Amino acid sequence: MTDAATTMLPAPPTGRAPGPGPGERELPGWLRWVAPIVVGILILAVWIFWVDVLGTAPRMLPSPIAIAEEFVRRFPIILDDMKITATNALIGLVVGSLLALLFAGLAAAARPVDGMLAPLVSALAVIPIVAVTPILNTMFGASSQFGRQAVATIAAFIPVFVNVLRGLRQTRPVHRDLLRSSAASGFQTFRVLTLPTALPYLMTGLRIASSLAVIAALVAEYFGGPADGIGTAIATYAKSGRAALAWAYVLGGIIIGLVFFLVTTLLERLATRRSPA
Amino acid sequence: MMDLAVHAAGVGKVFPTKTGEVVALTEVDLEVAAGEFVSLIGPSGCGKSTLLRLIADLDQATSGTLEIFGKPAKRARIDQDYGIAFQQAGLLPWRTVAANIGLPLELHGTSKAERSTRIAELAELVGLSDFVDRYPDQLSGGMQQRVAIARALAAQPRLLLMDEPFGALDEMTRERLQSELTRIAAETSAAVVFVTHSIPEAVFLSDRVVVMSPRPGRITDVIETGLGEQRDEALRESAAFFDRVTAVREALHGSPVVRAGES
Amino acid sequence: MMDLAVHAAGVGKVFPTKTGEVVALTEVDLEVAAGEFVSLIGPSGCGKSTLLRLIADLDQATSGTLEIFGKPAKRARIDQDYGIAFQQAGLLPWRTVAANIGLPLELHGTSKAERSTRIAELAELVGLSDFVDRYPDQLSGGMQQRVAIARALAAQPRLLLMDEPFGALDEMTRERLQSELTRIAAETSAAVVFVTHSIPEAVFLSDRVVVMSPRPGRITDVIETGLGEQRDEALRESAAFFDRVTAVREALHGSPVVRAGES
Amino acid sequence: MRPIGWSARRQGELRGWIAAGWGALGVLAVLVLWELYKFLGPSDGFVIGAVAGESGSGVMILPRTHDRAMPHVWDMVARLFAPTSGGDTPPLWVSVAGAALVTLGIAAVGWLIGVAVGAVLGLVMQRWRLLEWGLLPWIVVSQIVPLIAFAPVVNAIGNQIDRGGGSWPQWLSVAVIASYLAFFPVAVGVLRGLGSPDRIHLDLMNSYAAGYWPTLLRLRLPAAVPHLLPALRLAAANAVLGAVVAEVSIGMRGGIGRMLIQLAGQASSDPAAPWGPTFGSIALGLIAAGSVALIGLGLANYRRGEATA
Amino acid sequence: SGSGDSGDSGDDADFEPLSSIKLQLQWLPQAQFAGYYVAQEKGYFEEEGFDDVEIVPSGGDIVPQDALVAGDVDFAIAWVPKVLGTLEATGVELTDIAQVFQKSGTLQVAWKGDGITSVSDFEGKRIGSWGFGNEWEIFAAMAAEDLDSTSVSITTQDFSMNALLDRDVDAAQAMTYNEWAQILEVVNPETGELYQPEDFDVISYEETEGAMLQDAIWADTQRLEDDPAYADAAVRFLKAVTKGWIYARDNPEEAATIVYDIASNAEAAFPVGPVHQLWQMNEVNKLIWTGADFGLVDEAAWDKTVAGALSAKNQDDLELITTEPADSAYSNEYIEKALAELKDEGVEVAGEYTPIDVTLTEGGQ
Ligand SMILES: Nc1ncnc2c1ncn2[C@@H]1O[C@H](COP(=O)(O)OP(=O)(O)OP(=O)(O)O)[C@@H](O)[C@H]1O
Ligand SMILES: Nc1ncnc2c1ncn2[C@@H]1O[C@H](COP(=O)(O)OP(=O)(O)OP(=O)(O)O)[C@@H](O)[C@H]1O
Ligand SMILES: [Mg+2]
Ligand SMILES: [Mg+2]
Repeated sequence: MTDAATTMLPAPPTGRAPGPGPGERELPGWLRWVAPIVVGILILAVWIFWVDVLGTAPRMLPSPIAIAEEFVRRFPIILDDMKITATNALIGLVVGSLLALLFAGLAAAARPVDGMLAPLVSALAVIPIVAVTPILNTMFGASSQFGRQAVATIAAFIPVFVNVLRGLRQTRPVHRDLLRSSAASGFQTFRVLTLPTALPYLMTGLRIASSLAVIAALVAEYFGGPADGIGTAIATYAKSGRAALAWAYVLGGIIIGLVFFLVTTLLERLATRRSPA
Repeated sequence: MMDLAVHAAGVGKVFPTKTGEVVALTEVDLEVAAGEFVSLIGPSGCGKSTLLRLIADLDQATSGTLEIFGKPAKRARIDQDYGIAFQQAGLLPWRTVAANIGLPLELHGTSKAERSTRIAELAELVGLSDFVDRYPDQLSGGMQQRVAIARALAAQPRLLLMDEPFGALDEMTRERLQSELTRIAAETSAAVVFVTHSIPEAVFLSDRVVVMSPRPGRITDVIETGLGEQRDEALRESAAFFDRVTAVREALHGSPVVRAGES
Repeated sequence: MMDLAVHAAGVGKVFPTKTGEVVALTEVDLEVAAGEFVSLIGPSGCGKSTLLRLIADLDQATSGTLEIFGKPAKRARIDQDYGIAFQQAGLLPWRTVAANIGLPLELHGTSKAERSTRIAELAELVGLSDFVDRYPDQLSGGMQQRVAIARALAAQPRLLLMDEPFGALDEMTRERLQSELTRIAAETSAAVVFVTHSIPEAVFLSDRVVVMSPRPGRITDVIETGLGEQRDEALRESAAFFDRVTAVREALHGSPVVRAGES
Repeated sequence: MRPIGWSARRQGELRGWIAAGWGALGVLAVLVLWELYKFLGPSDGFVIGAVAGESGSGVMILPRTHDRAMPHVWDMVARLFAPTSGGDTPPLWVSVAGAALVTLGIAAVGWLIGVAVGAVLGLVMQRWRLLEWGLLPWIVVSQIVPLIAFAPVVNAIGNQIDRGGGSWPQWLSVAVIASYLAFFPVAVGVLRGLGSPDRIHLDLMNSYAAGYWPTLLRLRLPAAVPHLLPALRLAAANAVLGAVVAEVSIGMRGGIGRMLIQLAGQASSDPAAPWGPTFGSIALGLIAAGSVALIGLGLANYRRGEATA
Repeated sequence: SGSGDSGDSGDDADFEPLSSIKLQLQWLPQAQFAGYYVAQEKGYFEEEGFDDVEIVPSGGDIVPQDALVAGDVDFAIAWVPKVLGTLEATGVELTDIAQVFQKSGTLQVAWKGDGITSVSDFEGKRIGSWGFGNEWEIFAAMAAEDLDSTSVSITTQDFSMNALLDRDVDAAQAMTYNEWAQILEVVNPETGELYQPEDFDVISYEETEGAMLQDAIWADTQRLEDDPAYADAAVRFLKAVTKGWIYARDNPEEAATIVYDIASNAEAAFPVGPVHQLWQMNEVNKLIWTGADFGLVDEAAWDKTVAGALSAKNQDDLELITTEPADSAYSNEYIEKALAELKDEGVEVAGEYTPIDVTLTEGGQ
């Protein structure tokens, strides 16, 4: 159950042209925060209407109110499981990103490495967690968190690798000419040109990897390892009719994912303040 | 031969495109002595930029031989024998004006203190002292080009390659920079290969003006200006100057023209 | 008042930056009559591009009023009252030369047949007939700029805004295009606002030359050339022409200068 | 102006072959490493910090190499030609291929739905920044909801519709779940891609008073191509992954997802068996992503601006 | 009322008899569900007046009792403790109308010599379980020994038995009819032969306080009351199913083959090989045919299940249920009626099963 395990975005380092174009009104900054909240309230309202008023929603989709109640009531045990899953995801994110940086650097430096890695990375990107987790658990032991951390590592590796490799190749011809004409060494070119150009891509990769690491760590729990963590709990309670409790755990998972996402988004913001024009 | 800054013999460059090959340069023979100032002039698309890129070892010639200070172009590039200013400014957008100017120095390990005096000097020279902390996207087109010029001068190279560096500058700034450039070239006895579209500019600056022609790009004429060392305001009004301008114009247009007072 | 192509009154433009505000323009009053040819000249960074962008409604003035053909700039933009050529060519990299030139026509629903005759005409005009099927990255800098000029002329607008369009062109091409531009402007009785750094060019082309000054960007002088309708090679050598060139140079440099023969 | 040798086409072809060669070498290297490690590595792995008498304690730093953990490559291959479930069932590779085709078909439908939904979302978010601000965070959140919570809901809704007279086959639920993963990269890719044109080009279109649609058609879409292609490719890979998961999750018959879990159930006694559908699903993902990548070949002109090292 | 022989059902009824129904299994097609597939294959459903019986296998996340509550299916096979959990958590009403498996088939398997021979030995050990609601017997048995989830570490087993084979867990959960066979289909690297039962210590939950009732046929309580056609269909359905299971008892080889064929052909599933299916058939028969009438809910076993469910606490320290289930949670009414009609037709509905000898092969092929 790989979910978005290999989703990666076509790296958007620069995003929009700064400021609104002609004809586009400048929106007040507070809307940035209010808009998602309003949409969130709308979603909740429709959900509540569907579940509590119409009553036609499937049984496994409880009312958000019930979910919130369960979440508050069971918060201590949910928190314990959140810590486990979050730790696994964090380890996966860090290790996966470091490996991705290393390999992307190698691939960018040497075409043969790039050529050799290409099919392997593509394959890794499409291998379902349901297939890979049992394999890892058998190879590395099912009683530790290792399998989950490894799955999260793979999930994080892919988008970071792809984005960084792409970023490492985004340098503009005129800039490459400049560095070349300055006889800059390979390392200097990397430090002065390649790295600053790739940095926004790295950050984008990290941002994507953050949510993927969380979902991968969570989903891997379905397929073995210690009976703890958010994923184990979701499976357990979804199957024993405790939909609200299961969804309360889902909420816990979403919170972990959001925290990861917000932190990496913040990092990305910092890194892309001035990106290639 | 060690006195030659640039020695090109039978240099040609062909670009392959989907619709066939484009011959950008054929049979270019060019010698630029150390300390000599040579301008390249010619209609748009005649291969001036291409030739400059070959000299800078940013592209490889498809035929002929090319030596810079007696060594292969690649060696010269690695030895940092030249500084270059491109037709587009090519500033690094995440660096301030000062950091852009200082880039070559940084790359060659100049100490920080030395670097900042030099940056201040160069910013002064191109009239951007007030803008050193700005980022490129906050500059006008001409300002960006001036930063690129300062950057090319930073490392005080023995050979300067400049591709229409003054194209987007107003007359006053342009004249000031022309004077500065000749002064700097003379002081550091650097050779300069200078691409321009302005005949008076080419004549004013150069020891020799190389006239090029397109389709295929080649050298059609070389005009010695013989105007001596003195490059000052008086020269701009001398008869010898007008004479040379006319000569270049004729070489360029292929027929005698007598005219003055326009760019 | 309906005769005015451009009517700017007290126009100002301030850019907010992190390090404080940059006053790019203050108190600009400018009137361009329909069919009139006006050049903007001034040192780098004096706000020429900015003023052009305000007229084109690509930026909004922070103060003052601006009317194009008696209507707000936005309305004029929507009515397609002007054509513009930017300081950088700005060609769409995925379109051939022909498709780039034809873009405005395509957007205004010109029929395919009509479009291709017009494209052929314009490519001929800028001397790129052999290059219509090329992509921008296969062109030299000057060629790209010529494509952009052809594109600006394509829809035969009542007002032409041109930002240093001839900056990267060689003298011959430049002179030919100057003549063509005046002819086209006269034939279609289009008004032209033309940014340039070349004083002779400004004088040769314009009915009036507007001289600007930086920090803050403002208009310091307006010089009527009064050279009449005839814009030909003879004019370039007339005394009246030299006289005007000197007048503009003095206005620009703030002191009397007498000189000729350089750009 | 990058340096190009010989004829552009010839060189492109050559580069393709060289890339394929290196790729094959990479795959080969993994197989060799696998066997080499299997040969050299400790059968029961290497654990540090194990507490005597306590199962599963410590951290395993070298994986196990015995046949259940790491079957020989040739065993995996041989297994492909043995009957899937014993008896006179067809060879494993035939079953894998058949199941993969079923999943591929469903994934294709999921991909189409996902691309349609993602494109519309990306389009409106790009058009109205307020919508971007309002929707994007939730689109991101949507991807953190694990499918186990969500797949049964889709299945139940499908069943509701089916009972209510509408026709809703089970594979449609799988396709919808697959599209849930596929729409995400498309939405984000479209949003970013449509926002990617250079300022000067936007100015140009503005100067032509080109309205939203002409600008979209002539500028934003072409400029978005470099963003769209990877997004579509990712969507294809995700659609396959989603279809596999959804099959497992809602118990649809015939596809490779179900095959995966069923053969994984025999991993102890028949360790090479699960590798069949595992390779099958990888091949499936690669085929899906690869066929979308073919679209890119026709759009090379729209990628002229891209700089490749 | 009037469901008798095929064809004349509904003479005196004021309802249109159901002829099309769906049965939700709780896992993929295998001999565990042989009775239903045999009934289908042998035409027993048609004999009872059904034109169309769809047997719906379950996948990972489809919960049979949820599908039943949602109305996706008419009857469902599910373990009693899992349904009890759902009943309390959601407040819906379902009725166990036939207890197919009379005994628990769950084992906990440990290596011989590790000293894990009873649940009380779990303390401090690493215990494998599949989770997903299959773990309640373990917790109930532990509760009876005063152990809780803090005194053992629970590990989620994946689909295979590798966790035990690699000693990642000290004792692994296994069903007699499935995973237990799987271990015995593995070659012991030390002997070069298959592992033998003697290599392991096996705890059977049937013999512990944690024993719980497993495969049962569930129906919608409210619908049984309100819809006479449904109640009638339930009886007819049970009759067909009983006949199916009787056939499977008397012809285990053929029944195993029927399931294996249907699974690998019609269901496009990928069951473990034929030998494994035969083993499974053999073991399942042992759980069903204990000498008593088929399908009756044994009150003592039921009460034991409820008591276990009340006492068990999982790793999150949550209970499965906190109050006794409603009386409607099981009813022998329908199975008794079905059995009575079958007896009238001369069918022998009780009996013991005489196990056959099944020799496992590597991989169960
Ligand atoms: N990458 C390329 N692919 C194909 N043709 C090219 C490429 N680069 C340059 N050319 C062609 O080579 C010729 C010379 O180009 P070059 O840029 O050297 O001209 P130039 O003399 O610098 O012109 P300008 O004064 O307009 O800058 C032109 O015809 C151009 O179309
Ligand atoms: N986006 C911006 N942010 C901040 N300052 C800006 C911005 N755009 C322009 N400026 C400033 O406004 C002033 C005028 O710029 P403008 O581009 O109009 O000059 P110009 O007259 O066109 O010069 P040039 O001849 O060099 O092109 C300059 O000082 C420039 O630094
Ligand atoms: Mg050039
Ligand atoms: Mg400008």
